[in-house]
Amino acid sequence: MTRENLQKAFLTLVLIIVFGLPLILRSPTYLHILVLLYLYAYLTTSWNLVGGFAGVLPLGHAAFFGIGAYTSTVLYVQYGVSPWFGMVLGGVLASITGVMIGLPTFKMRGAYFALATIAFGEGMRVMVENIDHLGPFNINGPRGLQIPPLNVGLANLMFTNKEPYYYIILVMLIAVLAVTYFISRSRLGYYLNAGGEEPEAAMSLGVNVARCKLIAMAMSSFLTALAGSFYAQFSLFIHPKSVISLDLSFEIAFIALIGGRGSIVGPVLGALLLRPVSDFSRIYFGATLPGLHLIIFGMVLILVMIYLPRGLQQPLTKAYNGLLNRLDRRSR
Amino acid sequence: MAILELRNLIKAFGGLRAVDGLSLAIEEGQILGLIGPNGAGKSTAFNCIAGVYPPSSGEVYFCGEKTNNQKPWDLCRKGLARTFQIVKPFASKSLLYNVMVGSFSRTKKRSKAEEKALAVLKSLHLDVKKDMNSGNLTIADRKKLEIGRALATEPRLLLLDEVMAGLRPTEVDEMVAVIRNLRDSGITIFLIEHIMRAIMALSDRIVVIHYGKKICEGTPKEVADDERVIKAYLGEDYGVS
Amino acid sequence: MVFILEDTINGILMGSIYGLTALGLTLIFGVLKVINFAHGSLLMVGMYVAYWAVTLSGAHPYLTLILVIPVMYLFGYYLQDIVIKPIFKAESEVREPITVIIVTTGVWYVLDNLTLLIFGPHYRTIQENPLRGKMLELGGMLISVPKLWGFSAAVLTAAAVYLFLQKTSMGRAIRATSLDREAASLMGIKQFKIYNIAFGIGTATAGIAAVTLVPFYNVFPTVGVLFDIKGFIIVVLGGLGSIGGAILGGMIIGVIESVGPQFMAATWAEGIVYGLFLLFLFVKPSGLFGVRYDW
Amino acid sequence: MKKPIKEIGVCSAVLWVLTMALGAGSVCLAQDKVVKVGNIIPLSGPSASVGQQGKNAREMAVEEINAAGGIKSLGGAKLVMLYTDSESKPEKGVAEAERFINTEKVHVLTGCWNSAVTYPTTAVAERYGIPFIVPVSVADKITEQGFKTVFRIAAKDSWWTRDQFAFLRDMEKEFNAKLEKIAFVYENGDWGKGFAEQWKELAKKGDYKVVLDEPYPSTATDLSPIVQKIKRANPDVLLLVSNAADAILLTNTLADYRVKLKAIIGSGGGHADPSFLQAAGKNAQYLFDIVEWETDVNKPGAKEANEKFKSRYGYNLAGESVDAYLAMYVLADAMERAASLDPVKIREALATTNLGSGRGMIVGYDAVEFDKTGQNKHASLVMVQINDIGKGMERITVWPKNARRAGYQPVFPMP
Repeated sequence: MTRENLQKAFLTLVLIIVFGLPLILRSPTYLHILVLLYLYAYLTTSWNLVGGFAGVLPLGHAAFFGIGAYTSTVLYVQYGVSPWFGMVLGGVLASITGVMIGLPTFKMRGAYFALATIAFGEGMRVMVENIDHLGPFNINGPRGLQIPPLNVGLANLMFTNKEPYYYIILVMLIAVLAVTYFISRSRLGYYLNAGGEEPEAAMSLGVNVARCKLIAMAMSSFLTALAGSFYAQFSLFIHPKSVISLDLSFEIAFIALIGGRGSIVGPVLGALLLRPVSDFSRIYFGATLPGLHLIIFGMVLILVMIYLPRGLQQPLTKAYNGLLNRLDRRSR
Repeated sequence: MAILELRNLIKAFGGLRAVDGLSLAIEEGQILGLIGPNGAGKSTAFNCIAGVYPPSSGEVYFCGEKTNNQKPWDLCRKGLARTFQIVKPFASKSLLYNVMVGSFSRTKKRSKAEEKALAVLKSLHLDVKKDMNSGNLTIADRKKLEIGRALATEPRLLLLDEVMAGLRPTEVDEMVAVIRNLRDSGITIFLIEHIMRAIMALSDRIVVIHYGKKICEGTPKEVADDERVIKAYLGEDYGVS
Repeated sequence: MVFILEDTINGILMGSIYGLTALGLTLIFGVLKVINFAHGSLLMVGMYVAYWAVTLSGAHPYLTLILVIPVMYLFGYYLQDIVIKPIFKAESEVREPITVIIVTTGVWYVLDNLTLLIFGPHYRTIQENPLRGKMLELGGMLISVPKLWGFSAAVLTAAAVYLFLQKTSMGRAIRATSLDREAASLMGIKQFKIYNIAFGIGTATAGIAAVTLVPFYNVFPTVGVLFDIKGFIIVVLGGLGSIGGAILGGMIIGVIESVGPQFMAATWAEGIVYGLFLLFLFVKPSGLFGVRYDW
Repeated sequence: MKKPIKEIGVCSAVLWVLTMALGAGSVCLAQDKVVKVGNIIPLSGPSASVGQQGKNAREMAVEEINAAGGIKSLGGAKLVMLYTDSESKPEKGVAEAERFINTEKVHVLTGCWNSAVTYPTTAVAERYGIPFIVPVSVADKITEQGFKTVFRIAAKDSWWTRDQFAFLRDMEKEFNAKLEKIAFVYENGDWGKGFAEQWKELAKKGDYKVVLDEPYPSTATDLSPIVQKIKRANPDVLLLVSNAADAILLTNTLADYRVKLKAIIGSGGGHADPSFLQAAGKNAQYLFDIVEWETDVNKPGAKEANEKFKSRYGYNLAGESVDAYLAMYVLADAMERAASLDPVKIREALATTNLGSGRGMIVGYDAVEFDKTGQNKHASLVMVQINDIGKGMERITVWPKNARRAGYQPVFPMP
């Protein structure tokens, strides 16, 4: 087998496994954990368009997640509009917000940008917590919104089993990975990377850096909002402190940096490490000593960054390449 | 027709006039050298031409069009390319990647951009290193890469900002040859340089500036004999280095 | 009118304490060029140190500064030396190593939860201390005495740090490193030693802030988080890296928080702070005293 | 440019390993007959204090129940407690509920204190038909979602607010003082907003004049602006909903600014936190607080239970912890009658609960009995006053009058 075929075979194998997983893994607990894992991988991949390729560190993506969650929920609960439609509308709204916030902030450098986006996210949360009614829409301030679990079905993006959620988020994840893959190979991808690394050089080479970043921001916020709507339908309860939280914005950035910023598999790898660490340390240690699981989580962050500052992606890609090479050689 | 013309260009930062009433013109196909002591305002003039910042007053004409407030990326599409005094490679990316960023300014298609970039790398004898990380290059190769990226945008006018600084003598010779080739291929070149040997050998005409003002202009020979120039460079012995 | 004045004074006093909590943040940013997300947790650690020092010794809270400042300095010094320095070494060519943000966040999680583990979730205040509940009456206005002390501590600390940076050779070395770390190391300044010291000083100022808070504020494991976001806003408002800017930025936030609620719900005043912050970023992103393009 | 494909390959390799690990973990072990109880409570983060109290109380109750022979109708089956940390986050609560039900196969769930966590977790339990006992989470909505498996021990917020006003009326009568102006100050969350909405109605009915209606962020670092607002509105009565940190800060700041009020009435939570009395000290004197339970309640066994609790954990039982304590006895009683581990049977047994005696019944009311919505019908509240009658600051029951501590004369209005 040639190298290329090996890779194709590998990819096919992975796809078979992830699609077949629910058939073997019947436990809703693990499906639930996996759905959240994919959700975070999806969110981080979307974030990566700005945070990875465009070389800035946005720490307010929870705001877009919240826009998506609130838009679809308000429309569905109060007007009976299908969450699929609310999802798209939320995406568009988030996109507009993203561009509006990107216009002034992309001029800023590093730390300022990070802090500005934190303020944007937190400001959004405070707004939602202060507003009970936004025109005809009841967003219920700090008390959050519940989605009554009636009318189960694909049209309402609501199911009693975990499997449909699993497949929907899996397809979303694969789609967003594909989008990132194609963008990374397109002119936009090159321009984003160039503008992120050396903006002045990029500009002299014909790159309108600000515009590229805005395009990336529009896409990233759109995709993030879709996940917000999905999450709302998955958990059936949203409130400002959970969907527009700083914790969420931070966790997305953690996953990206732990996995490897700007690489395509980075977010997936980061989610594969951090989500289980977070879930299983809570499960095993959460009740024994208070806070121990968060200490473990913090230690993992510190240690990975000290020993692998470029993220997990680097050594794993190397190992994978080594493996492919060996297989390749042996088959010849 | 002059491809680039500056008329009474002034750029002030606060009270300091970095460029003070500079006028000059470059004919198509020429090599124009810009020299002057450190802090004379050479790079500032380049930045004004390339659209990094707008001039405080005066005019910049590129191909007969006033381009005072145009942005660098627009100027690039019109055929103006540049290099930076301090090289700015996209350090985490390969050489090919770096050059492709430039060639994407003429095409949207990846395959075409790649083809063009490979051709440029080949012309600079960098094709063997195309997959190397540009952060790991020697200084000479980095400078060449800067030129390569600029060339990939298919410029009519190329601004070269000290592409020979820090090179060894043999590397300087190589670079001089590269620049001559570029001119022969029809690209107009405007260069800032400190290495007198190179600039004397290359330039058709030379402009000397000091404290942002033009103090002398002429052929290399005329400039080298000018008293004001020698004064401005007090202590700097041309021909050496 | 007297109300507004009273609220403004309270805002300035409380705000200067916010400024003091943010002083270390801005100093560390100025030198290391990284945002220290663990700063709130360092403040929390300082509060626990001060709390126990006062409770066990029964001394005047401000007397415990003798203990708190060196302890916090050493804590910061070695935290940077052991945990953060390796990142700088690994990412030496990056100007603003973003990975440090993750590491400091990790430190935040570890410190907060370690405190929870050791001291439990209880809320503590120092019952018997000479500052507690003291109010100054001034023409019908009530002014909090512990906050007045805090204000003085904030101004004095800022002045001391400023003078230290301007007048001493160590201060000059720190400033040189903050301007250009390559050039500074060429001149024989040990970059990482400077980082340790700057981090130590930043942590020590958090300790001073902790001492000013302890007489009238609760101590509990997550107390740092409350001051964290506020600190970020303050340092950007004042200009990242600016000592005076931090105090002034703190005062602005303090006044908005104090006067704002008299005209609207307090929850909206919180929103105003973020709004103003974003507005400020758009209009003058370098902050009140920041350098325009350097940071 | 085959790199991205390569990268995808890498990620899938890791995914594969991980799923294998997960699969291995999900193998269940056969066990003796036990009743598994999953408890989802905040053990870290801002609500860690309440979570810890709840955990301690549950532990004490379960130890007692197991020591007394467990569930006899199930052959002496022991109650086995599983705890998990919600971190006060709904998404963690939901994930843990899923895990408890599907992987740990718990028979009953309890939790979650934060209403925002309780809503979605009870929904999970409802979907699987697993009984869910809510010791404390006061939002009315929790038992009004039409869920069949949710049972709440604590009173709901409309009862809390109702009793706060009833108390006020009674005190006015008793002490012949008419209070008119009333102010509401509450944390800007589900809990505070819920209370405030009902206060507004009750104030209108009771003919009180609302002079201030002020939510505040419970993350506030300085509450003097709020206190100034209270002072300037000059109310007679101040009604509060606060978490622990802000309750302490607010009480101290009120004292600092010498705000003179005729009555301050808390709503449990932060005001009932064991740290509150220690941290607020003298400043808390004369403050009224509504709670489910107090140490001086006139009920056999209450004193002993509190002594035992205090010697073990260093602080008194409070409303929150007593509800958790009682919840375990309610569960034991239901299990005894269900004589089965079938969730349907347990649910039925819980629905027909009428627990009037036993070690757990140290609450002020006579019995635990659930109405159709799963709300404990008899849950009642008492009003305490914080005062020093010679043994330092303590909480003294003053209302209803028949529960008032013998010999104590409430101080009303505040001097």
